[in-house]
Amino acid sequence: MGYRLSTDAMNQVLAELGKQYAIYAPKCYPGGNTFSEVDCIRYGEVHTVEEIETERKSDYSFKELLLPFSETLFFFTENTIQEASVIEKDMVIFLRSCDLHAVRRLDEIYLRNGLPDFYYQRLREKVQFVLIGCPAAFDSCFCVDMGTNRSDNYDAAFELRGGQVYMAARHPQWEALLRQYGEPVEGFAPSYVTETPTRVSIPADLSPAVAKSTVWDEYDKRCIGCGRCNYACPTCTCFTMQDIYYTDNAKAGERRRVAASCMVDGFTDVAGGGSYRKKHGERMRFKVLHKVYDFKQRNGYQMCVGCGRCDDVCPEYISFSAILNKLEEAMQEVRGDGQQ
Amino acid sequence: MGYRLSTDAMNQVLAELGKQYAIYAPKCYPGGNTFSEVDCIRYGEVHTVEEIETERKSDYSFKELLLPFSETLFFFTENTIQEASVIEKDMVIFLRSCDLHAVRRLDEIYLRNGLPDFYYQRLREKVQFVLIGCPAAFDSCFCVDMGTNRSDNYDAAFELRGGQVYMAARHPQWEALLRQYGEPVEGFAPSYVTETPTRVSIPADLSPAVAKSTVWDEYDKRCIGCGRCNYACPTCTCFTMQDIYYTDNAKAGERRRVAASCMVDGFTDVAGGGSYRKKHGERMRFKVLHKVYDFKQRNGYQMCVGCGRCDDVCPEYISFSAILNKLEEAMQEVRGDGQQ
Amino acid sequence: MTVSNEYLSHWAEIREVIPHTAIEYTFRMAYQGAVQPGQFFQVSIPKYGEAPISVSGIGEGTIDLTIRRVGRVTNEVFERYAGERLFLRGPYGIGFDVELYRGREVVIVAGGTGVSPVRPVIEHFYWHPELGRKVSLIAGFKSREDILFAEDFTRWQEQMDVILTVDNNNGDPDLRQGLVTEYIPALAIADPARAAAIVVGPPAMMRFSIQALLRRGIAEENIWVSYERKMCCGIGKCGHCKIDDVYVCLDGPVFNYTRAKDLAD
Amino acid sequence: MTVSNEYLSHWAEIREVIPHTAIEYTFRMAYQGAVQPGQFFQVSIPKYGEAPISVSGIGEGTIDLTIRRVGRVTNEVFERYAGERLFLRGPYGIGFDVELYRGREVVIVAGGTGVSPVRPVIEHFYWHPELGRKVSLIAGFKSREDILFAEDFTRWQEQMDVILTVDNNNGDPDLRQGLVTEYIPALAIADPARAAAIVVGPPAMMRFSIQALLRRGIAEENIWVSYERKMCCGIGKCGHCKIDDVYVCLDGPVFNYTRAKDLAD
Amino acid sequence: MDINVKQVRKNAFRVTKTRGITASRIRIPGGHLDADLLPVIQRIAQEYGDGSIHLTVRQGVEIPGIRYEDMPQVNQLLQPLIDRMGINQEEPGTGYSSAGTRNISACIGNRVCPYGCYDTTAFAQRIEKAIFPHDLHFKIALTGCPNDCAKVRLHDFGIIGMTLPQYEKDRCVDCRACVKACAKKSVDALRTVNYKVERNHEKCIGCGECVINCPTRAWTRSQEQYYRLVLFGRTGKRNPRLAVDFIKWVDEESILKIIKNTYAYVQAHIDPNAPGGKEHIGYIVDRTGVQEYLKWALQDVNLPDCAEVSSPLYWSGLHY
Amino acid sequence: MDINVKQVRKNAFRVTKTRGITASRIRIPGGHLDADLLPVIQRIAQEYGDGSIHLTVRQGVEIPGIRYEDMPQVNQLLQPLIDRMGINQEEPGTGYSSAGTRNISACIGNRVCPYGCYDTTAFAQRIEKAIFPHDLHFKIALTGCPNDCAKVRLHDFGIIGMTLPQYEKDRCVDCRACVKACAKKSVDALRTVNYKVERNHEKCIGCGECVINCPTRAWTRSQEQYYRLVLFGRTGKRNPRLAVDFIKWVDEESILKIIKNTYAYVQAHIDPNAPGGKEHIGYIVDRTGVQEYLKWALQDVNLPDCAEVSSPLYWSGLHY
Repeated sequence: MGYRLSTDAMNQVLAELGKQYAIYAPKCYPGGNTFSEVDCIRYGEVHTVEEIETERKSDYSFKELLLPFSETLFFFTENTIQEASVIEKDMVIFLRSCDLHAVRRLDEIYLRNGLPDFYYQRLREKVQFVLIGCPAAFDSCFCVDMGTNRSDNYDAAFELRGGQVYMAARHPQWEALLRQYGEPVEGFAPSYVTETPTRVSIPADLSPAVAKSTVWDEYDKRCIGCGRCNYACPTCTCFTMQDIYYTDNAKAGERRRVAASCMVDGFTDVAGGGSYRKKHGERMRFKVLHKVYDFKQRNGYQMCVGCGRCDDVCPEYISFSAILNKLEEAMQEVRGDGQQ
Repeated sequence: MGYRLSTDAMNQVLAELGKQYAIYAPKCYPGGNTFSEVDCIRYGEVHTVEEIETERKSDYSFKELLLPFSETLFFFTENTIQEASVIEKDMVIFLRSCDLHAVRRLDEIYLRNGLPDFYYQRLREKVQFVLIGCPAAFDSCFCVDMGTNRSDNYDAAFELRGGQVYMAARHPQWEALLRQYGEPVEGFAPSYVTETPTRVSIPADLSPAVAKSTVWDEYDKRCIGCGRCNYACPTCTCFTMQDIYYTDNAKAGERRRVAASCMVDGFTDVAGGGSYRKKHGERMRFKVLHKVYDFKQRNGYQMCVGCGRCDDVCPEYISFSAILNKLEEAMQEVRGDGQQ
Repeated sequence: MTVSNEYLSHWAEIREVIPHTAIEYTFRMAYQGAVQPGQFFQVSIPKYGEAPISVSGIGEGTIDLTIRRVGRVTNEVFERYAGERLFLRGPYGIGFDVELYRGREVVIVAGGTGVSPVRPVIEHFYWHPELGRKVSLIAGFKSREDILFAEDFTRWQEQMDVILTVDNNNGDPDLRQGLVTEYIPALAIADPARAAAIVVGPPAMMRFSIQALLRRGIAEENIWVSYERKMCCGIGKCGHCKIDDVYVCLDGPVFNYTRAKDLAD
Repeated sequence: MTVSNEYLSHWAEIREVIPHTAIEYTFRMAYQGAVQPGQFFQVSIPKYGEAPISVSGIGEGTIDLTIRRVGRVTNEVFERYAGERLFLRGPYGIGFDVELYRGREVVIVAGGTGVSPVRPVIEHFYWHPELGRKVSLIAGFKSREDILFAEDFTRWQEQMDVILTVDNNNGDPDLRQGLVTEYIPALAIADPARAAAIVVGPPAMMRFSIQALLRRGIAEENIWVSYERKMCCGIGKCGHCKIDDVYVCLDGPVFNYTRAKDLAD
Repeated sequence: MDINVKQVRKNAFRVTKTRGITASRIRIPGGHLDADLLPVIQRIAQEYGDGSIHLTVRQGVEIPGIRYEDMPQVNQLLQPLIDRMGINQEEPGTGYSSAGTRNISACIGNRVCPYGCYDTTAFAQRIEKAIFPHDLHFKIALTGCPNDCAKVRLHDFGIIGMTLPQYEKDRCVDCRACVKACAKKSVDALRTVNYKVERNHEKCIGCGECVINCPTRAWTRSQEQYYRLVLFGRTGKRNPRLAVDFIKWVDEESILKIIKNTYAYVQAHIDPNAPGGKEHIGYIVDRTGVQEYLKWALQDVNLPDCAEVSSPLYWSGLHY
Repeated sequence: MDINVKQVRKNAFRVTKTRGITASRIRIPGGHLDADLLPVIQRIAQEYGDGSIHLTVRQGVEIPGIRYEDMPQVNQLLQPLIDRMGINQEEPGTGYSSAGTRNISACIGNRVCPYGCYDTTAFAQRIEKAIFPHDLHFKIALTGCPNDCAKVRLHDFGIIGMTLPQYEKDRCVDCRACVKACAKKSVDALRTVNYKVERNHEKCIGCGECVINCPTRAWTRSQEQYYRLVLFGRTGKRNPRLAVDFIKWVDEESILKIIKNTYAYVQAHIDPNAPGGKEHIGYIVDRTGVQEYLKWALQDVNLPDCAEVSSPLYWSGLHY
């Protein structure tokens, strides 16, 4: 059953929810982006509908709520280890379909690939997801081609239509709240994108052999190895451990993990100075195949959810989707098709 | 009788004349003006017709040939005085009607106003004048209103018409030369200007009382007292004496006179630090009345010949002719006419 | 559902510190539990960090961890002495299954610190010669000063074909000179088709050694390699060890060459 | 036609140097020829320059030139002593015609160096009292130290009404105090309508003195002034002395006030 | 031709090297204008000028080849430029009311440039509004960031945009992009301590390289826009010199007030006999002493707490 | 959107702060252009940009608000500007072939300004022809006289016009206008000796004030046009500094050759890892030493006899 609420009513719902939950949604940080007076859209705690940014795509994904950029794992004193504690409240996360699909990828790695991750899991269990209806794709989106344009496994759905809030809830307590503050609407279903300005097609016969293609060479020069694509990606989950002792008292310290990027120098460093994938083109190849080949080999479905954030965030205007569309030709090249 | 000569033929005439005379005419000094790559037209020795600038008005007049900007009068040694010698050759000066009228003013002062001037006179006696026919006035000319547009007291007349030289000579030897190199032309008379773009009218009742007018105040601010108007004027003849001993040997030295300007600081300095006409407006009044009143009072005709050089040369774009045209109003002011 | 926190390490006592070179020591740690040769532990000192270290020896109630002093953690480890403690978690990954080599000729080619992960395999056959057929060991180091487990080599030579080579032996009769690959062609291998080979070392050394072994007729499926990566988690999360669709920490570090050959860094 | 070179000067011997103040000396020059009081000579020292100097005394075969040391030429003149020579040309201009004052009351008002040109007039009536009627002299100087012809004043007082005033007399009973104009109103003039007046000095002093004299009933046509200008030529060429349509060197320096009053600098 | 050249100059026409010919100098504060104004410029150039234009080093437009007689017509035509650029004017249709205070220069700033820390053109326009028309020969220039593409250090007032980098430790992943960028491209004011970054505030010039290079928004810009105000740089014949730092981390309001105060100071102290009425402020300060200048400049200025005022101020440069 | 930003930049488009939006940077060597080209700029701004333009501090025109997709069309439209301005180009219709070497700046020079000692725009265009296109980040500016309105002392090459005053003693009337002007407005290089003027050639900066103020043409300009060449001034974050004097009384040919030589020097010595391929020449000279630079710079340069080469060269400026 769907409900229609005024924004005021919705804010009351949010207030009610706020008693139990910390509510996170894409939010505008005015002037918070790289360049002067450019807003950044990223996840933050919200208390009102107005704070939820629905017009613009978030530059960074919800990912950082489950896998913070920097997360303390343990506190150390001289002889003791103290596990960092988890946030007290439960969490509601507003996200679009692509991101909801990304949650599955995070779960895949953090709950299933090898042993489950303690820190992820204890957070993950606290989270409810509210799907933000997505009536139209942004320029760089290609969710339809990645099959992530539609999601049903939400705890609630949310959409702003003509200044009014439409909600649907699967969570029984929430349903009650909506009934209280809104009026029922027949047949509400969150919008989803059915076509995207950006299209991608991934060759059916894509194989690791594509590594030998010259298609990657371009990125030796173009890519600066900054890692923005990874940090913005809702499915990139690599991290690096850091141990420190505190400046104020070296007897105490902590172990953290921070987000890592396979594009950034140092990612593959091994003891003694060796490293792999020194060239940026190699890193690009590694990342691309991870997103549209390796993960699928391992887990049966594509990792990339087609949100396009990597395209949007790249300071060098390297387009991931454009690379995907070059793979066919690259495969031809390594297969020895085409001109020769 | 007039003659027509090709420029080649005329150059031969000039070559012939050159045996006896140093020939001076307005000449283009490329880049020789105040500002970069601006030509200066001034008097210099010429050997060909082509060197004679007939298209543009000379910035400085012929005056400096008779009254050099700087002229040594005597050389001194320890005990002797040696009069500076005069140039050996005779002199031919090409000039327009206004300037030929100016010669009369120079003569008035240097030959008649008080005792004759030895240096001027000895030069003056060597000079023959060639009138340059003047078919059209320049922008700032007002010779017609000053009655100086036409001259008959030339030794020869010269005009370029359609690439050919037209000459008439009163000097018998020259007549012979022209007959030799040119062909006779009936009825040649040098052109003269009959109207000028600039007009002036000087009040008939102009009197020194005009000094009290406020018309001069404007020039306190506008005039910078640089003296260009005087130095360029063909009728300004003031000078200052300078005695020096040579740097190389103080036992020898010279007495010079250099052109002076009633607009420049120091002109009226007296012993002990006093001076008159400190304000530039006062100097302007002095100069203007000198040119169009005082001289006439003394000599019966106007000093100013209306060549307009003072206007052309003023860096502050002060127009002498514009001042003349303000005199009527200035007289009204001091008479108490008009508004009050 | 509450899961255990795999990132929690446990104190382990240093039983013995065995220096090899100025910057390479073996720490013999008290340890109870099953360990496979080629597996690794995450060794840490709180506030200094954690590093993946291969097991270089498996004893009774001990494991050996041969550590090279190359960074913050290992610097700090080198400040520890017998009787002190290190933090360990693991073992992680898939190691060498010595059962696969039972009764076969085994050629082991190791370079530098690559000797560490294969040492338990060698030891296994050294102490259980009855389980193997013949072990040939080619080990390469930069120089005499870099040789690890020098006494072990002396001991192993009693039973095995051991070729110990350095870049320049400076006339030392105990050492060969040159790359390990140079000694593969002359290696006495009775039945190459059934022989097993283990190759561990720097990437280029591994690549050329495998080529040489293949040329000797050793089958791809009889070659095993071990990959070195700097895992942070050891449990398939941190991503540092991923190669293609493989997580070295989960699917390796030891791979059969049929799998490894397609892996592209 | 060849004209003589009027710019040529002639050597004249310095007969006597009479210092007045530190910077004002009178040079008594050998000179033969007619000179009028108020005329001037062009005095020069070759290589140093030429300057117009009024005649301040006319003697037998001599003229006096009172020179103030103010510049290049006069500095150099001050280096000359009796027996040495200066260059002279002149006399130039129109001076005071003493015949015009014959038998009349004459009021002479002079300020500073303005005393020089009138001195020959005073001397004329001093030595020929029979030619005049009464001479009243008001002379003003800045201070006692600036007084020129001090001894002359003492002498003149014998015969004439002499008022010698300085800006501040500091209690000196021989001197008056204040501007010369202050003493004009009280001047004893028997027949102002026929009296003649001569005014020489700085422009402001002349202007106010003339106003005072006119108020005393002296007629414009009975007032004469002398103008100071720095002539370069002395012969109506150089233009420095021109005022309106008048050349001071030719038409002055001495002007009747009826002419002078309209001249505007 | 009787032309009051002082009025010509004051009216923003130039006395050129060519007799009778002037040039019109169009003010474009901050250098930004709407392209639909270009035909106005073109028309003046083609109807009254020689058909060419010069983009000036102060980002105005100079239209050469105009006859002095045509100044009134040109002034009429200039009106849309004056109106649309919001130039204060004494009387419509009479052109510019002054020319002493020069066009306010600015790099393209944060409207376009990734390095720009503020809207240079808007600030330029605001200053223009506050000070123009004025006959005093002031040169003011704004640059978006410490790269100083506008070369403000050779102006009387150089305004250099700064951002006070905000560091969200929890977003920092120790990629060191900021540390490397700061060392390579800026002043090496960042150090990694315990995998996080420490900024040396004294060294920091507020260029924003850390923000620009940060891949996670651990570094962001301050909401407040700050400036470095540098004083009395100049070119010229005698003593070209760089402006000296006056206030670091100063705000817009204070800058405006200081500029206005400086006008008052110069009016009170300028040599009345300076050639062309121009005396560079630097020489006036030499005469009055820096302390006297500072007394005037800082009158009623409320600096933000973070502002750092340099003292004493010394200029050097070349001496001829 | 897949954009090779290196190519974008090389093609004289800018990577702006706004995602997806570029800006076209039009070269106008010497800042002078025919007004009939303005509609070309207007059309680009209105059809492909945001309708505004920015006159840059280097006297180019920047057209903001262009979509990257529209670069080819904009390049087509730019062609008349490229052709008429005589910009060297690799292929017609493809826009600018390089952007590293910046637009050559120049004050309005002697086409208009009374102080200008030469045609700055023409010399700028000549340099442009000789060096463009080039990817090296060179900034060259020309100013007509030592007033340095173009502020060339913050450029790599600053070219300052000079005239060698010619004195015709016999025209001098000792009015002292030159002496006063030189003392008041320039470097006090003139003295009156025996009523004539003596010029201190060592002090003289060739500004021409003596000529400009001479009422009799006793002082005139030399037929030869001379320059002061100053080197390696810069703005920037780390060490803004004034250019130092390199050669006084140098000629046009030598300057051209020295500039070209400097390109060769930089190509031979630039740090291949410099961020964005940009390393200011000054830092390269710091590394190689000035002598090495001079060896390259003066190779095959035939200086006029009167040229005065400064040595050694020291830069200072501010250090952050």
